[in-house]
Amino acid sequence: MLQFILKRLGLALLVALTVSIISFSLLFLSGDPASAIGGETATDQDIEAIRVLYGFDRPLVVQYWDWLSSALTGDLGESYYFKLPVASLIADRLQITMILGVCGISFALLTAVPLGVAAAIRPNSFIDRLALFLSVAGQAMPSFWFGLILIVVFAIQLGWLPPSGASSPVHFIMPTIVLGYYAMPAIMRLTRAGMLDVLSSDYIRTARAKGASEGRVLFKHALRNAIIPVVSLAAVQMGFMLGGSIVVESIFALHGAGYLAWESIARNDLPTVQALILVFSLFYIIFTFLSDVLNAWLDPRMRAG
Amino acid sequence: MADMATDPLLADITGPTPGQMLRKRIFGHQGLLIGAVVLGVLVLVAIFAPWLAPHDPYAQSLMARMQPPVFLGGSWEHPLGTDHLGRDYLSRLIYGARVSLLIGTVAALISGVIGTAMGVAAGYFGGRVDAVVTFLINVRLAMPVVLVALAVVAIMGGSLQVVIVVLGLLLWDRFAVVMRSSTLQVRGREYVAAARAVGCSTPRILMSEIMPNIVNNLIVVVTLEMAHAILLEAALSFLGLGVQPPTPSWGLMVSEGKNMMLFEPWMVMIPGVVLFVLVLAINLMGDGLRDVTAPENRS
Amino acid sequence: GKADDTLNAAFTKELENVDSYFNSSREGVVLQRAIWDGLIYRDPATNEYKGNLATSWEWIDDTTLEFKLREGVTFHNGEPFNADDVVYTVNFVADEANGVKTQRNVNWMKSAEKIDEYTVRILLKEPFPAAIEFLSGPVSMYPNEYYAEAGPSGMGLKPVGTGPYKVIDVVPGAHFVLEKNETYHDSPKGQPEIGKVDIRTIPDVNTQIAELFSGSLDLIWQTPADQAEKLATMDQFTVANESTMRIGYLTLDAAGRTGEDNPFTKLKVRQAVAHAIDREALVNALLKGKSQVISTACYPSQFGCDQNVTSYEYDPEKARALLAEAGYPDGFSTDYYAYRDRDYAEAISSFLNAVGIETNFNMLQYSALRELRMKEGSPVSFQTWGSYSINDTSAITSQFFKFGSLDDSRDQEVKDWLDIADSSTDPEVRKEHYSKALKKIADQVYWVPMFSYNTNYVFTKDVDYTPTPDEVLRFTTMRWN
Amino acid sequence: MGDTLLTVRGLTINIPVGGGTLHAVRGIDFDVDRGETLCIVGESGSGKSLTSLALMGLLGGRIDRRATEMQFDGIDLTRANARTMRALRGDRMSMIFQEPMTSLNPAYTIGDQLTEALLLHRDVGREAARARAVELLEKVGITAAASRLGQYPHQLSGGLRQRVMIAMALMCEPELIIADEPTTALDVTIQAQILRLLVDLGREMNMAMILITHDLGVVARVADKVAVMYAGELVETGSASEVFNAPMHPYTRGLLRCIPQPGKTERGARLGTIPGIVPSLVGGVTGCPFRTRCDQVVDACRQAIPRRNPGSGNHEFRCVHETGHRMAEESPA
Amino acid sequence: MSDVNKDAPVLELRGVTKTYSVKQGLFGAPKPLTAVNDVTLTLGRGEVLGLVGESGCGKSTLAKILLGLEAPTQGEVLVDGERIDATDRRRLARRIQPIFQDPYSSLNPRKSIEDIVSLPLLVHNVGDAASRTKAVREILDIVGLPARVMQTYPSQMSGGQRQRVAIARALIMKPEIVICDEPTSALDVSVQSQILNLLGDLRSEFGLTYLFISHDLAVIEHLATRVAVMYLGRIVEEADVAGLFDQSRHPYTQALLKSVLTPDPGMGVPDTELGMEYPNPIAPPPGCHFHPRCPAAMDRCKIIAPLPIPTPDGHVECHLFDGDGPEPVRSIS
Ligand SMILES: Nc1ncnc2c1ncn2[C@@H]1O[C@H](COP(=O)(O)OP(=O)(O)OP(=O)(O)O)[C@@H](O)[C@H]1O
Ligand SMILES: Nc1ncnc2c1ncn2[C@@H]1O[C@H](COP(=O)(O)OP(=O)(O)OP(=O)(O)O)[C@@H](O)[C@H]1O
Ligand SMILES: [Mg+2]
Ligand SMILES: [Mg+2]
Ligand code: NI
Repeated sequence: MLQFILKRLGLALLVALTVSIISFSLLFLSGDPASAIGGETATDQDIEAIRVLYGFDRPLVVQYWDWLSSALTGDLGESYYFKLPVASLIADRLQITMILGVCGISFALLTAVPLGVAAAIRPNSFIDRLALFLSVAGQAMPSFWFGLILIVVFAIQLGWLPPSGASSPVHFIMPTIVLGYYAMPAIMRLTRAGMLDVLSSDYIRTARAKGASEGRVLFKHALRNAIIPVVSLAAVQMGFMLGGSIVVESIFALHGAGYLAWESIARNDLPTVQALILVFSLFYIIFTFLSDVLNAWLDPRMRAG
Repeated sequence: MADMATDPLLADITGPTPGQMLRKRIFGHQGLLIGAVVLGVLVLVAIFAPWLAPHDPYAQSLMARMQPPVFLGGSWEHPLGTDHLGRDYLSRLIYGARVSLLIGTVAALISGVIGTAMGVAAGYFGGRVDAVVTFLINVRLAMPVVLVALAVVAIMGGSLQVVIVVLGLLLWDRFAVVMRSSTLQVRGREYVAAARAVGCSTPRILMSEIMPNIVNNLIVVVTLEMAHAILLEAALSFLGLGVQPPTPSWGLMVSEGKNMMLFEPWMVMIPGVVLFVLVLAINLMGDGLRDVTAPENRS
Repeated sequence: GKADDTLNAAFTKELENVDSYFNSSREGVVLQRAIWDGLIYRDPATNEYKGNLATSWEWIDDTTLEFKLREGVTFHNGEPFNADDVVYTVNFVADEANGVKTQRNVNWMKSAEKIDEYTVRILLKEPFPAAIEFLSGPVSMYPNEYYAEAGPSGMGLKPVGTGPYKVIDVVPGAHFVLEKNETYHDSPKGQPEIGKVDIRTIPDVNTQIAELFSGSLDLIWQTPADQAEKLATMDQFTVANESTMRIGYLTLDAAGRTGEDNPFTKLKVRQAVAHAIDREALVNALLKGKSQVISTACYPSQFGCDQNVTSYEYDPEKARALLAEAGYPDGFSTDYYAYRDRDYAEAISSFLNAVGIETNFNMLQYSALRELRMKEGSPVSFQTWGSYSINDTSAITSQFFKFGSLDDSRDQEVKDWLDIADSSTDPEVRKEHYSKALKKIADQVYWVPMFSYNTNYVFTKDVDYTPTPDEVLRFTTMRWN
Repeated sequence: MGDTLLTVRGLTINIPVGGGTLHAVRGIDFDVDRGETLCIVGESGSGKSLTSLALMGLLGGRIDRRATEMQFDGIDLTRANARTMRALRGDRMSMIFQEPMTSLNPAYTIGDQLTEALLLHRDVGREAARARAVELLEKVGITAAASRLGQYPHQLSGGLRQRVMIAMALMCEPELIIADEPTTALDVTIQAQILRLLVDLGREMNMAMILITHDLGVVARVADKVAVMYAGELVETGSASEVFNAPMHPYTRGLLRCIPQPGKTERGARLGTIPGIVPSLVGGVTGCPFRTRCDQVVDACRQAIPRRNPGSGNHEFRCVHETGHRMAEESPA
Repeated sequence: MSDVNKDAPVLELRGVTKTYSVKQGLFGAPKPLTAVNDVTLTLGRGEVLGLVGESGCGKSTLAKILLGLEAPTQGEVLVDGERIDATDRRRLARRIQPIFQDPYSSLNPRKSIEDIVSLPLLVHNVGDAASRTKAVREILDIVGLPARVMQTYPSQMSGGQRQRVAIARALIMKPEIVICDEPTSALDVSVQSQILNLLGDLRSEFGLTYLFISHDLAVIEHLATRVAVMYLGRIVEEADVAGLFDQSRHPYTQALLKSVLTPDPGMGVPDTELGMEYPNPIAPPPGCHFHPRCPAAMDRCKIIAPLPIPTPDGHVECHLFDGDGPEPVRSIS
C-alpha cells in the first residue's frame, strides 16, 4: 500500500518535472530575457552586462539544471523585476489565489450540486431545463465579460459591492462568482448525470422496495454514490481554477498569483513565470492526488482488498 | 398468408435504420436545431463577410470615433456605431466572425488530430502506450493552459497563426481522454474481437471497426473544444495577447471596448453578446449531438 | 476620503521595488519624492534650484561639488541625517557593482567624501553640466546605518527616508500606505497636509474609475484621454491635464538594416510616410489634452530642440505620388512594430495602409521588440521616448542617432554633429549643432515625429491639486478642499 | 390453504413511449394464497418485471398502472397512497431482484443495508436489528455472519450477495415475497442452492412467494401455481403439474418442446422451435398476441380470445381452440 | 454420432496457461490471476467438445487463446499440428472462427449486415464485389435469413437474428473449427432452440468441429460429443458425452449434474451438497482447488493438488481416483 502511494507520488513528481522542462524550454528558448530585465531605459552595454551576470550566455541545459537543482532546495530563483526571491513572492500572492480558489469551488459546489440533484429528480421539468440552460449559458459566457458586467451592475449601478481589491470578505464576492461559475456547469452536469444514473440503478430500487422514504432514497442512498465522481471533478476544477484565476484577478485587481503571472509575463520576468507554472501544476497534481485519496475513502470499492 | 403480412403485429419487426433514427432524433432536438441554425447563420455571415459588411472593417475615421449604434441614437450610416478609431462596428463584427470561426475550427482540428491519435492509440494498444499517453495527458492537464498560452504568445508575438497553433497544441487533452475511454470501451466489444479473429489488420480495425463507433463522441468533443478555443482566444485577446490588430477579433473588440465600458457600455456588450451567442450555439449543438448520438439503445 | 484624512490613490503598474535606485518607473518616482529628499530641490513652477537636505553648494572645480548640509533632520526611523549618510549613499549607488537599476542617474558620480559632520563633497568622473539637475531629481539620500543593514530589498519592503511622508505598510507591487511625517523639516517641498496616502495598484482603468465612482478612490492618474474626457463632464470630479516630455514617433529603416532593398532606404518613401499620417487628427482625436503635433526628433521644451525644421503636412495624394516616384505605384507591404499604445499605433498603420503601404502589424513586448531591433532592426516601428524628463536634447536625439543598436539611420554626419553638441560646454555651439542634426533628421525623415504625450489626473472635488508638467504626483502639494 | 393473500384482476400497464403507448401488460388476473408459490414464466420482455413492480407500487410516475382489483390482505392497492405503500413495502411484502451484483448499495456496509428495513418499519434498536441480521444471515447459510455485517457488497461474491438480498427481504418477516429472476445471474450450482433456500424458508415462515423466471426447469421444481406470460398477457395458468403435464396453450407446448431435456430429448436431435419474434406492443393490440408465431393460427385469432378451462381445478388458458389445437376443418390463416 | 475421427486432432492444447495481472483497488498491488492453468486438450475433426464450468473459471479465456486473440503465458496451441503463434493471423482466421455470447455487442452497429458478413471475404481478398454479395446472400440463406436483411443494421434485428448473422460471418470463409462461446445464453429458450438446431445442421452440412462453451449442461449434453469440465482454470474431468453423463467421476461434475433442473414438476430442488461459494481466482485454495466445496474432501486434498488420471474415455483430476483412494466411482441416482 505504502509502496503504491510512493509510486504514485513518484509519478506525480515526474509529471511536475516534465511540466517544468516543457515550460522552461518554451520560455527560455525564445531568446534571452536580458533586454526585459534592462527595461526601456537600458543601454546596449547594460543589456550585455545583464546577460553575463545572469548567465544567459550559457547553454539552456546548463541553465535548466541550475534552476532545477536550486528549485529542489526550495530556491526558485530571484524575480528579475522585483529582485526578491520568487518563492517568497509567490508565497505572499498565493494566499489570495487560494482564498479565491476555495471560495470559487465552494460556490460552484454549493450551487451546482443542489441544482444538479434537483434537475435529476425531475428530468425534463422546469428546474431541469433551467439548470441545463444555466449550464449551457454559463459555459458560453466569457468570464472576462461576465466580470465586467458584474462590476457595471453591482458596483456601479447598484453600488452594492466594492468593484475591486481584497481588503474585506465582501471584496471576494464578485471574483468568487466569476471564478466559480466557470466550474459550475461541469459539476452540475456531472451531478445530474450521476444522480440520474444512480437513481435508475438497481440498489435504489432495492431501497425503495424496503419502504424507504423518497428523501432517504435521494440523500442517503443516491447522493452518496453520485457525488463520488463530482469529488474528483471538483479537485481537477480547483486545480484549473488556480491557474485560471488570471483573468479574474486582473479584472478585480486582486494581487494574487494569477495576476502576478500575467504581469510577470508582460514583464518577461521568466523566473517568476516558470515558478508559477510549476506551482500551479503542483497544485493540480496535489489536488488530483487528494481527490483520489478522498475517492478511495468515499467509495469502498476503491479501497484495497 | 397474404393477409398475415399486413397484420399490425408484424408491422415493425424491422425498425428504422440507425441513420433514420439519428435523423429523427436530430429533428426532434430543439437545442441542437437552434444551435445548428445560429451557427449556420454565423458561418454564412463569415463566408459572405465582404458582401454583407456595409463598410471596410479597417477603414478608420478619427473624426467619427465611438459613434453610438442606431438604437442609442446613432445614424444608419453605422448601424452599430463606430469603434475607438472610427471604424464601422458592424463591419468589424461581421469580419470578426471569420476570425473566431477560423480559430475555433483550426485549433479544434489540430488538437483533434493530436488528441484522437493519442487517445485511440492508448485505448487500443493499452499497456505501455497507454501508460505513456496517460502520463502525457497528466502532464498536459497539470499545465495551466491560460498561463502557458499567455506566456508563449507573449514571447512569440501574437499573430493569428501563432494563437491558433498554440491553442491547437494545448487543447488536445479532452480529445485524448474521451477518445481513450471510448476506444477502450469499443475495443472490449465482441465485434472487435470478431474482426481480429477474421484476420483484420490493426489499421483496418482502427479505421473501420473502432472509428465509426467513436466518431460521435469525437464530434461532440470537437464542438466543445471549438467553443473552448474561441473563448480562450477571446480571453487572450482580452488580456492583450491574442491576435494582432487590426484583425477584428471579438475578444479584442471587447478588450478595446472595455476602456469605455463605463461610458459606452454598448462597445463591450455588442461583441460580448455575439461571442456569447456563437459559443452558446456551438455548445447547444455539442450538447444536442451528445444527446442525439448517445449509444444506440439495445434493440 | 476627506472624512478620514486618507487620500486613496491608484497606480496602474506594479512597482518592482520602492527603493528608488532599483526601479525605473513613474510610480517609483512618485514614491521617491514623497519618502526621500535630495540634496537640492528644483521648484517645478519656476525651475529654480533650492536647497533641500543641503543648504548651500558650490563647484570647487569641474568635477567637485561641495555641500553644506541641513542640520537637525532625522530619518523616519529616528536616525539623524548627516554627512555619513550622504557619503554612504553616494558611494553605494555610484559603485556599479551594487547594480543600481537606473545607471545613468548615478554613473556620473565617482564618490563622495566627508569634510565634517555637515559638509560633504561629491566627486564626478568627468565634467557633467546636468549634475545639479540630477541631484535635485533622482538622487535621494538614504540613512547609512539602516541601508547598510537592510539593503535594497529591505529598503524596498520597509523604506526609510527623510521625506514628507513615511511608509507604514508595503505589500510589494500591490499596496503602499504613507503617513504624514509630522516632524518634516522646513523643506522647499512644503509641508504635507493630508494625513495618510493609501495607494493601491489597480491595473484596470475601468476598475479605477469604478472605484472612483464608488468613493473608494480619491485620485487616479494617467487616465486615458477618452475616459478623462467623459469624467471631466461629471460634477464630482476634477480632471487636470499636463503635458509630458514623452513623444511618439516612427523610426524608419533608412540604413537598410533589414535588407538593402528595403523601401525605407529610399528618401521618397520616407517622405511619403511622413505625408501619409494625419498627426493633427491623432492629437485631436486620440491624445487630446495638452498634446501637440511635433516635427523634431525631440520635445520642444528641451534645450537645443530647434523647431525650425522641415515639417510634412498631411497629404495622402502627395504620399501616393511620392511612392509612385520611388517605384512603388501600387505601394508595398512591410512589417510594422509597436510595443505600447496599441490604438495610436493602429491608427498610424491605418493611415499607412490608406496610401498603399500595407502594414503587417506586430504588437510585441518591449523586450522582444528591443531584441529584434538590436539584432536585425525593424523596417518601421512606432516608438516613444520620455527623455527621463530631462529637459535637454541630449536625452533623446543623442540616444538614438549615434550608431547605437537602436539607430536605424546610421548617418555619420548626424553623429558627428551630435558628438560635438553633447560634449561642448558652450550653449551656443550645442544649439547650433543640435539644430544641424535635427534639420538633417527631418529632411531625411529618419524619424517621423508624431506627437507629445500628456497625462490626465482625475480626482474628486474634495481634493485640491495642481499637477506639474514633469509627470510626478506630489502629495505634499495636495490639500483637502 | 385457500386463504387468499393477494388478488389481482385486470392489471394493465401502459407506458408512453416515443411512437405511442406501449401496452406492456394487458388485463392479467391471478391470486396468491398464503404460503403458496406462484411462478410467472415468460420470455424476455413479456412484462414479468413490470407486473412485480406494479404490485410493489414501484413503477415510475410515467407509467400508467390500472387494475379492476388489486388487494393485499384486504388492503386495496389500487387506492393506496404513497405512505400506505411505503409502510407495506419491506415490511409485509418485500422483493428480491435479479442482479445481486448491482442491487446492493456499494457505499454502505451489508449491516447497514440489512438493518435499514427493520429500523424503518419496526420500533427496534440498532443492536436488536443487528442481532436479527446476524440471525438471518446464518439462516441463509452465510458463515461468520457477524463479521459480514461490516463488509461492503463488493467484497462478496454474487451468490453471497443474493443470499444477503434474501436475508434483507426477510428482515421483517413479510407475508409476501416477490423474487424477480433471483437466480438468473447465478451459476447453476449456486442457483440450486439459492432456490432450495428460498423454498425452504418460504415453507418455514409460511410466506407466499411470487417467483418470476424464464427457466421452465425452475418453475417446474418450485411452483405450486404457474402463470405463463406472453407479450403482456397470461396465456395459461394452473398448478405446476397441470401446466407441465398437460400444457394446453400452443405457446406453453412450444416452450416445453424447445428445451433439451436430458433423458427425454434424443441427443443431437432437432429441438422444437417457435419461429418468429415477439410482436411489438406499441399501439392497439387485439386478438391473440401469439398468433404471429403460432402453428395453430386461424383467422379467428385476430378477434377477442376466450378464456378456457380444460376441466380440472384452476387450470385456465386463452386460445381460440378449445384444446389448444386447430381443428382439422379449420384452415390455417 | 460416431463420426468422430480421433486419430487426427485438428486442435491441440499442450500445457496452456494464461496468467493476468489484476489491480486491486486504487492503491493495491497488482496480483497474478491464473485464468487458465496448464490445460491440455485435443479436439478431433468433427468433434463437438462441450466446455462447462462456473462463471469465471476461464472458459472464455481459453476460447480467446484458441482464436489467437490472447497469447498463452505458457504452453502451446496447435492447429492441424501447426503452432498458432507461428501461423500467420490470417491463415489461422481461415481455420478457426468464433461465435460470441452477446449478439448485441458482437455486431458492429455502424455497419450494414452485408458489410458485417462480407468482412472476412474482404480481408482475405476473396472475389470481387459482386461475387462477395452473392456469397453473402448464400450464407444468409443457409443460416435462415432472407436476403432483404442485407441492407439493414444490427439494431433493427432481434437477438436471434443477430446471432444468425454472427454465425453467417463465422462460416462464410468455411472454417474447420468454430469456437462457440455461450452462443445461446443471452437468448430466450424459444430462440435458443432455433440456434442450436442451426448449429447442429451446419455441423453435419460442413463437417465442422465445434468447441462449445456453455454453463447449461442440458445443452451440452444435447450437442456435444465430448465434454470437458473446467474448475478454476483447470480441466478437472474430460470424457465422452455418454460417459460423462451416465457415469461422472469428479465430485464437481456430479454436483453440476445434480444442479440441472429439468422441467419435471414435483421433483423439488435437489441438494447439490456443494459447500460455500466459488473461490476467488486471485487466491485459489491450496491443494485441490475444489476441496473447500467438495463433499468428499479428504485430508490430502487440502495439501496436494491432484494430477490428471487417465480414464477409459478421457481423464479426471481427483484424489478419489489415485488408486489407493476409496471406491473410485460414485454413481448418482
Ligand atoms: N420504463 C420503461 N419504459 C419503457 N418501456 C419499458 C419500461 N420498462 C419496461 N419496458 C418495456 O416493457 C416490456 C416488459 O418489460 P419487463 O421488464 O416487464 O419484461 P420482463 O418480462 O421482466 O423481461 P426480462 O425477462 O428481460 O426481465 C419490455 O418490452 C420493456 O422494454
Ligand atoms: N483481460 C483480463 N484481465 C484480467 N483478468 C481477466 C481478464 N480476462 C479474464 N480475466 C479473469 O480471468 C478469469 C476467467 O475469466 P473468463 O472470462 O475466461 O471466465 P468464463 O469462464 O468465461 O466466465 P463466464 O462464464 O462468466 O463467461 C476471471 O476471473 C476473470 O476475471
Ligand atoms: Mg425482468
Ligand atoms: Mg465467458
Ligand atoms: Ni454419433
